[in-house]
Amino acid sequence: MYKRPFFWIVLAVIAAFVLVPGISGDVGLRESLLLGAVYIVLASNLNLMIGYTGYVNFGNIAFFGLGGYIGMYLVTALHWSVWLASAVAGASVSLFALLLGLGILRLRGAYFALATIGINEAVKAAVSNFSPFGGASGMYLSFSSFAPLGGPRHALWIIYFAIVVLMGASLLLSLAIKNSKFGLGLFAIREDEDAAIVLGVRAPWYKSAIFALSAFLPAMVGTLYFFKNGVILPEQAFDLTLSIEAIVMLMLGGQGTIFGAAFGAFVYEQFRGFLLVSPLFSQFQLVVAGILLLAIVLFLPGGFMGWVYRKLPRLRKVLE
Amino acid sequence: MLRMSAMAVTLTCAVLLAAPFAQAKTLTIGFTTSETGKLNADSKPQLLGFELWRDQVNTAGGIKVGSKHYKVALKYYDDQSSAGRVQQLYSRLILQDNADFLFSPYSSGLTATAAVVSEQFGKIMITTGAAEGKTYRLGNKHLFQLYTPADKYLKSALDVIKAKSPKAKIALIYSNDGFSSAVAKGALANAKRMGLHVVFDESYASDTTDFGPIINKIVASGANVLIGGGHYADGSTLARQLHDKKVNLHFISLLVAPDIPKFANLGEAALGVTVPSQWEHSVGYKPDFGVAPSAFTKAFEAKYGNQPGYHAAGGYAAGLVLQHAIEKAGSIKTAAVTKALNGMNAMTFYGRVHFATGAGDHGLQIGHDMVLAQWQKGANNKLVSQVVWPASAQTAPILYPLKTFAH
Amino acid sequence: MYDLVASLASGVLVGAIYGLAAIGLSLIFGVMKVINLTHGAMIALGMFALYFFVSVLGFNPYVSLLPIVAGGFVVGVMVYWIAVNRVIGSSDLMSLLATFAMNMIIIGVGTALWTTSPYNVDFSLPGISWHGYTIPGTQIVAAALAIVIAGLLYVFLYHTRTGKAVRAVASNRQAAELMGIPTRRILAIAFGLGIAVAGAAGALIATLFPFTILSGGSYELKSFVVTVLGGLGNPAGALAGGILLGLIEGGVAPFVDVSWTPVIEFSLFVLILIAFPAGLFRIGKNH
Amino acid sequence: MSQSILQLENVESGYGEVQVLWGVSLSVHAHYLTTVVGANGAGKTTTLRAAIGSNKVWAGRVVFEDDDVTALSAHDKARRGLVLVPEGRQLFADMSVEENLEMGAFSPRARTHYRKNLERVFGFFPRLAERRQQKAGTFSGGEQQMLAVGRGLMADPKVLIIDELSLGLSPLLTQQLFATLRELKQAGLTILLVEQNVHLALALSDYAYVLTEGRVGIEGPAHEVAQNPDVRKAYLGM
Amino acid sequence: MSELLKVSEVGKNFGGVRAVHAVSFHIDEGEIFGLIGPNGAGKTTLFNLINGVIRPDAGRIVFRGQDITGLPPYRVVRLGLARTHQIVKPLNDMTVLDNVTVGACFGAANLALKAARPAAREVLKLVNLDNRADQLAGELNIAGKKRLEIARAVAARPALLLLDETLAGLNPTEVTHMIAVVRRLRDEYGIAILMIEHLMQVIMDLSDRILVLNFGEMLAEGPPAEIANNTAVIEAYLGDPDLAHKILGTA
Repeated sequence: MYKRPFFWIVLAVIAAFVLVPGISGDVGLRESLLLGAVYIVLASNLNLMIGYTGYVNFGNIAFFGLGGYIGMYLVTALHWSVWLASAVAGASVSLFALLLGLGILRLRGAYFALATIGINEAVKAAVSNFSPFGGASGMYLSFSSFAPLGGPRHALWIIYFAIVVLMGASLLLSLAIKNSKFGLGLFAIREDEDAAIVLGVRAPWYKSAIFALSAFLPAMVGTLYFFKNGVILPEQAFDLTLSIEAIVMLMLGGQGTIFGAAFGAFVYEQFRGFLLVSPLFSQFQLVVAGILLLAIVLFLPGGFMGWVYRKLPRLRKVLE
Repeated sequence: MLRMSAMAVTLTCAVLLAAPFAQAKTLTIGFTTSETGKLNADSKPQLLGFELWRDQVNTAGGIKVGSKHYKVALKYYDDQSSAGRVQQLYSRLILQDNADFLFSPYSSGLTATAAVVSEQFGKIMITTGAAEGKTYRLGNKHLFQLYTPADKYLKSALDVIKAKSPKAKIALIYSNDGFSSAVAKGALANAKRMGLHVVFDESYASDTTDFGPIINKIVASGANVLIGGGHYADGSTLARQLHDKKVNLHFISLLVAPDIPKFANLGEAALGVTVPSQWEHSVGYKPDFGVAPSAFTKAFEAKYGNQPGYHAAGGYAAGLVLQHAIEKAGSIKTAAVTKALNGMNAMTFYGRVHFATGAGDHGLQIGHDMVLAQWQKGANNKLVSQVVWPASAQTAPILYPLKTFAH
Repeated sequence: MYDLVASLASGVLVGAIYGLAAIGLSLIFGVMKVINLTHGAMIALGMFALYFFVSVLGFNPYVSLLPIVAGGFVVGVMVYWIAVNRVIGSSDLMSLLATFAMNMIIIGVGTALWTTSPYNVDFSLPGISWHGYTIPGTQIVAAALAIVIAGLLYVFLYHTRTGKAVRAVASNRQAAELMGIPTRRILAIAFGLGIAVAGAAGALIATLFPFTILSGGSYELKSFVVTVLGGLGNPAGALAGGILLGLIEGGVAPFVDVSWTPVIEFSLFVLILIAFPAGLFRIGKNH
Repeated sequence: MSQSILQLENVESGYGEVQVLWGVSLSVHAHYLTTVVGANGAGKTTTLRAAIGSNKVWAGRVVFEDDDVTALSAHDKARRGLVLVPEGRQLFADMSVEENLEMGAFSPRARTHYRKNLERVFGFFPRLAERRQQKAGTFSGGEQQMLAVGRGLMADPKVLIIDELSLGLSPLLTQQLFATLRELKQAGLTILLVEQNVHLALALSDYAYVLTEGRVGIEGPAHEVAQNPDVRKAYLGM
Repeated sequence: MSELLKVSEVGKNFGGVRAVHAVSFHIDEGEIFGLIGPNGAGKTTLFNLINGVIRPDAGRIVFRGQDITGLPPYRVVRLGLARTHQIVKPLNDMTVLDNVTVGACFGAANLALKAARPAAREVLKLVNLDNRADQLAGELNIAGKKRLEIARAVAARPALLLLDETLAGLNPTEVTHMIAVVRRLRDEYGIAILMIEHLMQVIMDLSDRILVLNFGEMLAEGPPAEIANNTAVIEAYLGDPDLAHKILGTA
């Protein structure tokens, strides 16, 4: 993998995410980059489903939320370390996705998309009533939970670096899958599932496997993110709007491309952040974002990378 | 990357340039407010309260610290009713906008999220509209809660029931959200302690619009008083449907919703509904410092053209309490102001303010009491909100039991 | 026992409204295979339109339905030409995102205009009372009107030339074009109709409950459930699906905490989708 | 020779980026039955779709009744009387026989002759009259083809274009449909036909074009084409 | 020669319509077996039944001694039974090479990605597509896509290859080339072939035996010469040369 130029680009991005705020110590920049990194994780793992396999998962945020819940439970109720909690959350949500996938991945197109919306809502409603998870009032983290990481101030830096590492892991996972036999099978499913099956791709298993994989890192990041927030509540964890926004990020950058997913997520975060604090647009940020999205869908359906590839086809080999 | 670091440099320069001016004469208070999203209705009045206070302070020449006078500037962003960017925005308020003090967002969930940042930087945050007690039990040192904690919300309603019909069958129904369930949990414990009879206890999804099924269950339970509710949207819908479905109840007390003046738009459905309120414009508190309740109400009406509810008063009071503590400390240093706040036990237009100082619940409000307000018919049949409980704050006698429907 | 009967009765009445709300979604999906994510926003616009006609202009709420349906149709046709026409025939994702973008725009403008705080149309009618349970008159009229509107839509689709053309386009767009049917215009009409019905549903809901600009969202989710119960793209099934959903809500209420209702609803939704992708009311038909 | 009513002039067309037609020219004369034959993939269906407007014409012209109609949409052409009975029937499966026929007569021009045309269709296909209310999707292949032709006739076509009339039909049904086709021709209707059953098509046609690789290879009066040894060899395998 | 595929009494109905009924035949190793019949006779359905796209209502299919009735296609191809589609199914947004690599990776060959690429290039040479290897499959013309369809199936290293109207739509030069390819597949690679084809001359030349289907049922089976002279076949498949005159006579 290290032979591919893109591998080094990913490493450079990780280094920049670590070094720029790390050296300057700029917490504001860190917060903005952190959200960017979380979005990159969401978008690039969603890309495994939409861009690689051709299945539109509208409820992708359920993985993030469930991961957050499981992790926060392990930290607050069982006093596990946040790292172990995060790993266990990732693994258990992946397992959940695997089982779920064997059921709902029989559906195609709009039916699958609808089912994923339903699952997100069902999980959200169930968690709201599930008292070990605090039900509707969620779970609050005591400040003492930050103590093992050197207090809140220090902890937030460490969590940030950890999320950046998971961001890097997401990008490298995407790259590894793209250049593997597994990835080739997924692309075949995306292009024509029936043809892929006839060519020998064991589609039901492949789809479930990628569904489970695409759940792993978002669930891990979910734990870290809500740990950092100090609070987890159902409506924050299973926010359908964020789920759809993740698709928007992917479209913005160009589905199917790793760089596109990351670029779209980062730009979208910056853009929304800018609208939010800009006195001119703050009242109409939703409208402006909507118009932008509509323009992309109508006039630039390949997203940013689609446009780049058309203008500079040679970049296909570099920016994967 | 290059561009990003360039951006960072520019921002840093801007901050450095702006800093001396900010220090000279202006005190910046930062917070987020829900300009969009579902908390907007509850969050907006709070913002109006902040702004009224700011205007009054500045007109009066600012906050007096020793010999210096500080003008107040409010800096706020939209949190979209969601925690997603709250930490980013509070970091920005602290680091880029150089906020000296902070107010909380609306709601306990957002406040706890913001507190992780404010505590991290050791910034004082006066919370208003964040009633849940557990927010203040996380090991925080710089949070100060203005509201009576959630578990005491329905205490006055239970007092009324105990006094008027101790044998009443109580239905406790509440929105399945953090604040409302905390209120309900507290109420249930209180009712038990007081020997009252809760016959029905159930939550509903917070985005419920059709209360038909749960109302039928209330009827089936034989309950004759109802307490509970949630926020404005569900509470007003519940009140409307209780009326539409002609449920015969002696007494209704709902959280939050009936305190918003728009509640009167429900017309007949609003009549007789009570609300546990942090504050009512008609209360007769004699403040140790700052405006009197009537003066606040008059100023608010003059500026915004409608009566203030308790969210608005809470906003104003947050500013007032902060101002008082700064003036008393004679400093804007966190340690000094914290000390002043820790020592505060005073009556304001908003009621008593006294913060817990123990390690386990630092900043929890322990001095403030709720009142119970009721929508009644006033002159020319217009609905007005009257304080009906406790007797000391009463502006009108309570309507109890309510008019029954003929079936 | 009385409470179960009462719950089922209110369930049927509310269910008819759910059904009406879902018809618009189902019609649009049936004709052009687009899952219209502006649906919730359009329901909310219907609510605010009713508020405008009744509380501002002083119209009778039921009379207001006429201009609301007409206005909804115009808005729908406009949205079709702006956002949907270009993505017809491309992937599901494109139409989902195009309509979601429109949804963001409408909700954004709506929030700026009306904030997200609730509005109430103060209107009531004498109801029917029975053993302490009361069904408000507004609910009965709303359910009746929902069925009437659904019936009118049926008459339009099955007994008018344009309506049949809508069905022809739904059945086989290419063949319809070959028969001289201007299919794009028909698609725009169908979209307009879907929105008009959604608006009407919103208006009827506004006579029952207070609402905010975001209220449409939960009806949109319910509409998904209903369309899956009734068969995606099957408007007649949608009404039946709505009533079924209402019955489920009413039927489970006496036995479990109502806060569990959404869990039951959405789990059922997913299970039915997996077991019968064409919907419950399509079982036994050849498709 | 009668007047030419529809001409394709050097039409090029295809799908996506794949070109199928490389300059097809043909003309359809009034009251003639004109047949296009050729191997699968030679571009027969694409030729019809380009003529009708379902496929974009990349280059060349389509002229109908002396008007250049190249850029018109399919429904506009249908309204002018250029009507295609598509391959695979393409009925409105959820709609009744009568509704299918009614949709055939959607254009304002056809609507004025609705009654007359309906009687004519029922005259040709009495089975359709018997089953007016039945849903088209429940029909057998032969009945569906009858309905497809009937629906095309309801559009009151000036040129009726039929793609693969006998595809997948039994010899008996094929025979019946061709008999009807002959009656239509005798009634003066102008027909453009693509048909796999080359024997039958050529026997019935006035004029024939043989398409090879998106170009017109051979053309001429049908009986001459039928005798052309190249055609026999290439498409009849004998 | 040993028996490779045995189809016994296979049947399938679609909503009451008999698509395939009681079809039985067998194919020996290294054999080229022709399947002909009018459009709609059930030829493609029979292919779908054999490779598992559709589950038969009746009958049994045995391949290399193993019962494969109802096995999903990805298992069937792994056992060495590959197919092409009448309506080609290129993986449009992938390169030509990747398309064929999919075949090599997941078919009976089941190669690792590294080994699959050179194998795929070799197959591309066989069908004369090696100069298009890095082009997107969607950009090929019909003839190119047909060749790609075959290359993908061949890359799976099957023992039996089902070809569904591979020659349709090709020009005479391409047809000649394709015939050579099919011959080489049998002679050099030892792949048995079951082919649906409309070009009578070709199928008569290539096939060892021919099966004729009509309305889902077997009409005839035998060596080409026998089939060519079977009047029932001529009538059903080529159309009765006298039929036209009969019709003209009826008027």
